[in-house]
Amino acid sequence: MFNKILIANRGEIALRIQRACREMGIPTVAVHSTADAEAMHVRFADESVCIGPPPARDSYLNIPAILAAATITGADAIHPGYGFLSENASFAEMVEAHGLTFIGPSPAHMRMMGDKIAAKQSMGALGVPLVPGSDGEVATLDEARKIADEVGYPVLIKATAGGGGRGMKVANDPSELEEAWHVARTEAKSAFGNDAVYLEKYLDKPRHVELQVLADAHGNVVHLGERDCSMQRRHQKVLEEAGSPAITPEVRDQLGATATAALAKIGYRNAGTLEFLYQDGKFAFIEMNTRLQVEHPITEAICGLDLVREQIRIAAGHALGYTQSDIKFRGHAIECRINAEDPETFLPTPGTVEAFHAPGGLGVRVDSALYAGCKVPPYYDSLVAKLVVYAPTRLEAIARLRRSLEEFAVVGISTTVPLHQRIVAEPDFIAGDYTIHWLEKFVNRTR
Amino acid sequence: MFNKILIANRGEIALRIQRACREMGIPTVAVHSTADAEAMHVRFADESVCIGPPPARDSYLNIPAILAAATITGADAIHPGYGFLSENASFAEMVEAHGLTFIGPSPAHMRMMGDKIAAKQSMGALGVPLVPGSDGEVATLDEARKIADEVGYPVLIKATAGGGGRGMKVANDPSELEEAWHVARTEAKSAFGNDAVYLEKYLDKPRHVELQVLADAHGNVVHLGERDCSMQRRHQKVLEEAGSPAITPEVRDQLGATATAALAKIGYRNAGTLEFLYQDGKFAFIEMNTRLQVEHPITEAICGLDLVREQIRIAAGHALGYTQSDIKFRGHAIECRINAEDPETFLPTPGTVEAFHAPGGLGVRVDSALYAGCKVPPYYDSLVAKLVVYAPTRLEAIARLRRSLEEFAVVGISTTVPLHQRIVAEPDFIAGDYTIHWLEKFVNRTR
Amino acid sequence: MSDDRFDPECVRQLAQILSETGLTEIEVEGKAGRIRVAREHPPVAPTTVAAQVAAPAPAVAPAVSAPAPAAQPDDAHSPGAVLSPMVGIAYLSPEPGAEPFVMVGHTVTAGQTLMLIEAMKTFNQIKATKAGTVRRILVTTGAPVEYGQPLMIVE
Amino acid sequence: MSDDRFDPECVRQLAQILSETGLTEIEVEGKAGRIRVAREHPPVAPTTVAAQVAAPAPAVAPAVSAPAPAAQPDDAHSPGAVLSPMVGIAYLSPEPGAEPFVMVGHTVTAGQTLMLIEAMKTFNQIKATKAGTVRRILVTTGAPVEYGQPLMIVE
Repeated sequence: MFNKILIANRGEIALRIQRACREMGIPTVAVHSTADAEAMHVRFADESVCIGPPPARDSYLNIPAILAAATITGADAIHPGYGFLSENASFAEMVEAHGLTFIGPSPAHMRMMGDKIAAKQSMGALGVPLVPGSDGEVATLDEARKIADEVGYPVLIKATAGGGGRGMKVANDPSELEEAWHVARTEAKSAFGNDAVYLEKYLDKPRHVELQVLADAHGNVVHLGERDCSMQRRHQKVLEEAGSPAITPEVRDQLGATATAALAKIGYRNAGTLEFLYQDGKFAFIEMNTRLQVEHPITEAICGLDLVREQIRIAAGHALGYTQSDIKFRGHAIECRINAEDPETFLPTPGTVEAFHAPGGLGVRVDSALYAGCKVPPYYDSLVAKLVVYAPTRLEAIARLRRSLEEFAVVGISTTVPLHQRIVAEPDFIAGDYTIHWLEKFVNRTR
Repeated sequence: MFNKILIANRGEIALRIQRACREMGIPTVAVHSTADAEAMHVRFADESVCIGPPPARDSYLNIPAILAAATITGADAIHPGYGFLSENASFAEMVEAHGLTFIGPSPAHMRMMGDKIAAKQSMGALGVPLVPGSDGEVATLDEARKIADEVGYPVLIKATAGGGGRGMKVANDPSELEEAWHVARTEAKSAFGNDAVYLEKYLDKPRHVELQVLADAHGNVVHLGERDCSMQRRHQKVLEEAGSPAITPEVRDQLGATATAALAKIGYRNAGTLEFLYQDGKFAFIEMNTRLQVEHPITEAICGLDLVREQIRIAAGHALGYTQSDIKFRGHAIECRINAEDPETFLPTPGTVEAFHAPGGLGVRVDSALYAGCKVPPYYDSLVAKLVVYAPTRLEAIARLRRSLEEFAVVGISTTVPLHQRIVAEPDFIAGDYTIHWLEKFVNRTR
Repeated sequence: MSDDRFDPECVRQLAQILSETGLTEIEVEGKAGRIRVAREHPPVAPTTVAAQVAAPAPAVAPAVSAPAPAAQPDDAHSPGAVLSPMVGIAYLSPEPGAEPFVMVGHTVTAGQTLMLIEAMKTFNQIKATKAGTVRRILVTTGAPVEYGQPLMIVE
Repeated sequence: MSDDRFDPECVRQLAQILSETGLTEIEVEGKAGRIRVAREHPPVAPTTVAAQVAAPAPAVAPAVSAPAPAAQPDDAHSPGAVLSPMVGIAYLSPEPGAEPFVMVGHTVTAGQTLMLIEAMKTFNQIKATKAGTVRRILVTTGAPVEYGQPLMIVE
C-alpha cells in the first residue's frame, strides 16, 4: 500500500479523498493555491504545499509544481480527483515517469477515451451500443433514405466536419428528408467548406444514464449499476439518482454485461464511467469518463462500496476481491449538487460563508468543504456541497431529500438549495418522468 | 395515519422524531420550557408551545401542560421519545383517556416491565433466560450449597429486601459459601430488618447486550438484532455497537426466537428492548425498556429500517409488512454519545456553543440539536450529539469513527469527544474485548 | 432597599446594549438616579458572533410559529404584563355571552379575577397581582395560550 | 493616468489594514501623494466574526503543517521579502561545498543571484529584484519550499 498520497485537487473532492486515506491509515499531502490557504482540504491534510497563485493554470493545473510538491513531501502516489488534471493523459504519464503511481487508468486508456470519436468506434467495435446510423459519410440522398428507413424517424443529418449545432438538420418523417439533406449539406459547405454529411437516429427525449465500472489490474471487471443524470442544465448535471427511475434490473444486467466484457477486452483498469443516452429502451454510448465522478456517492449508497478506497486499492495492485454476483443493489439514492450560484440567474456567488449548518439524521450524507468563516474564492468551480440521501425506496428518498434541503443552511452566499427545493416538489420529478431537456424548460418556465 | 404529532421531548431525540414525521408528511408540535425557546427542536417544528419554566418537573414532566398543548394544537398522537415521560404508564393512560394515541406500548405492558421483579418473573416464565439461581428465598445453608453447586461458582448471596449493594456477598468457591451466607444475612437483618436472602450466579465479567424488537397490533413480532452497550460508566452507556463483537449469528437467532415468542405471547406492541447480561455464552435478562432507545440508530444502520417511522406506523394500526426472514443484517455500526461534559472529570459543561461543525462523508450520521450560537441549558441531560458510523466491517467502522471524531468540532463548551478518541485508540476496544467494567477501570487508570 | 442602592441588573443591561450597538458610552438618567457605562473600545463581542452564527436557524426553520395570537415581543418584558401560568384556552368572560371580567381602561385591585384559562377541563382564575389600570388585553376568548405568554398589560 | 488620480485599490487596502489592525486612522504619504483613512470606531468587523467562527478548523485539524522550515508569519508581508516563485528544493550555494551566493550582511544589486531552487530536476536562479542588504536568510540548503514562501529579507 502507498506510504503517502498527494491529492491534486481542492474542495469537497479533496476532502472526500482525504477521508478515505485517513480511514486506510495513509497520510495525505494537500496542494493548494494562495487563494485556498485557509481551505478545509488544507486544514485537514497531514501536510500541505502551496503550489501557486489563484488561477488554476498556475496552481491546480501546474504540473511541475504538483510533481515538485510530491517530490519534496515524499508522496508515492497522486490522486487527481475529478476535473483539473484528472483526465490529462500526459500528466498521468509524467507522474509515472517520476516513479509515482497515478491513481487512475493507464495513460493509454485515458487517451483512447479522451478522443470522443475514437472512443465511440472502439466501444462500438466491442459491442457497446451506439446511436444507430450510417457508418461514416452518406454520399447520396437515396442512401440516406435507405438508412433512415432502417433506423427509423426522426433522423439527424449532420456535417462530418460539424460542431456547435451547425450543419445539423432533423427530418421527422420521410417527407422532410430531402429538404433536411439539402439544407444540411449547404450549411456544412458554407460553414466548414465540406459538404460531407452522415446520418443518425435523432433522440428527441433521451435520458442521460451512465454506468459505473471498477476494474483491477488482474482482469476483473464489475459494474456498480447505473446513475441517472438527466437533470441537467447547459450540460451541467444538477441532481442525480441511483438507480435510474427508467431502468429495470434486467436492462441493467444486460448493459452491465456488455460494458464489463468490453472493458475486460481492452484491459481497462481502475474506476470509470460509461455515459449513454437512453430512449425507447435503447442505449447509445456517448463517452467514457476515465476518473472518479462528482456523483459517485449515490453509487456508494446503493452498493455499499467506498469507491475512493477501491480506486486506491486497485492502483496499489490489489485484486477487487469480489465478483459481479457479490454486488447487490439496495434502496435508492439521490444527490443534489449545491453550487455557490444564484438559484434564479445561476450567476456565481463567491464570498465569505458566515454560517454553515448541514442536515443530519438517518440516511443523509453531506460532502462539503464549507465551514463557518470560510471563503468561496471566485477562481474555481462553483460546487460547494453535495447532499446525498438514501432510503429503501425512491419516494422515501425524495421525502428525505425534501426535509434535508429544508435543514440546509448556508448564510453569507447564495446557493442553489432553493432550486433543488423547487425541483423536488415537481410532479414530473416525483414521477421520475424527465429527460435531459426537462430542467432547462422548467427553469425557463418558472423564472 | 395521524394528522399531527406532538413530541413530548427536547434535544436531539425531538429533532429525530420531527425528521421522521416530516418525511412521512405529518406536521409536528414541539413543546418546550422557557429555557429551550431558541432550541433546535422548537425552530424546526411546524408549531411550538411553551409548557413551563426550565425545571423538567414543571415543563417536560408536566403532564397537564403537555396534554393541554396537544388539545390547543389539535394533535392526535404523542411521541414521548426517551427519558422524561416515555416510560410513565399513567401518562400513557391519560393520553389515551384524552382520545389521543400514545406512540408506544400499552400502559399495561409499560407497567409490567416497569416493575423490574415482576418483569423478570414474567419473562422467565415465558422461557427468556434469567440469571441462574434460587427461585425466591433460600432458607438454609444446605439449600444454598445445593443450588450453588448446580449453578456453579462464583455465586452471589443477596438480601431479598436489598438494594444499593448492601446485603450482598460473593462466594468464589464452596469454601467461601458459609461465611458469605452468614455475612449477607447479618447485613440484611441490620440494613433492612429482614434476613431473607436468595442466591444467584455471580457474573463477574458480563457484557451488556440488548435485543431490539418491533411488534405490531396484529400479532407480528420481529427482532432487529442486538446492540452491545458494555462500554458504560456509572451505568451510563457511552458507546454502543451493532452487532456485538461477542455474538455469532446463531446465538443472535436463538435469542431472537426466544424473545419474539415471549413478546408475541404477552401481546406486546410497538418498539421495545430486552436488556441482558451476557457471559460465558449465556444470556441473563435484566429488564425491558418499553420505548425508543438513545442508541437505536446503530440498529437502523445494520437493518435498514427507520425505527421512529415504524413506531408511528405501528401506533397508527399498520401491520409490520415484513417477517423475521426479511430482516437482513449488514455491516457494522458504532455510536458515540457526545455529552456536554468535561472529558476528564465528567462534570457537566452547559453554556453557549460558539461554533459547531459536524463530520460528514461516507457512512457518517450525526444526530444533534446543536447549532452555532445555541445554548446548552444546565437543566437537562448532558447528551448533545450522537455520532453514528457505519461500514462493511467492524474494523472499517472503527477507522471511520476515528476520522469522524477528528472532524467533530464543538467550540465554546467541552464535550466528551476526547474521551471517545482515547477509547477508540485502545487495543481492547479494537479487539472488541471489553465488559461492563472496562470503561470505569480505563477512566480511573488514565485520569 | 432597592431604591437606596444602584440596580445591578440595569447596569448589566446597559453593558449589554453597549456591546450590541458598538457604542463607547451610554448615560441614562431617571427617577432612580443616573447611570453611565463606558468602554474604551467596543468589545469584539461574543454576543455579536453569537447573533451572526445563530443566523442559520431562522433560515432553516421558516415554519416556526406559536399557536398564540400576535403579541408584541416586548409585551412579556413589560413591567405590567400578566403572564400565563399555564398552557390552555383563554376566556375573558365567566360564561358565553356574559360581560367580560375586565375591559381596557378598567381599574383593578390586587386579587381581582382578570380572565379564566381552561386546561385539562378545569377553569383557572387568573388574578391581578397588584392594583392598576388595564392598558391592553392581548388575547381573545377561545385563544390558545402557552406558558409565559403575556395576557394583559395592567399598569 | 494612474499617477494623476488617487488609486482606489490603495484606499481599499488601507481600509482593510485599518480593519485588521484595529487602528482608527492611517495616513500614508508617498510619491503618488497622500492618503488618509480613518474610522471613528474600530469596526465590529466581519473579519472578526470570520476569525471566531473559523475556530472549529484549528480544533479539527491539528495536524496541519507545511513542509517548510519555520519562517515568521510576518516575513511574507515584509517589504524586503524575497518570495519563492515555485515549489522545490532550496540551494544556497551553486554546488555542494562551494561558498553561498550571499550571506547575511552582504550588499546585493538588482539581478544578482540569491539562491537556486530545484524543481523537476531544473535549477532555477532566484534573483534580487532591487539592490539592498541581506537582512535574513530564511531557508537552508536542501529545504523544501512552497510557492510564495519567504526565502530571504533584502532591505
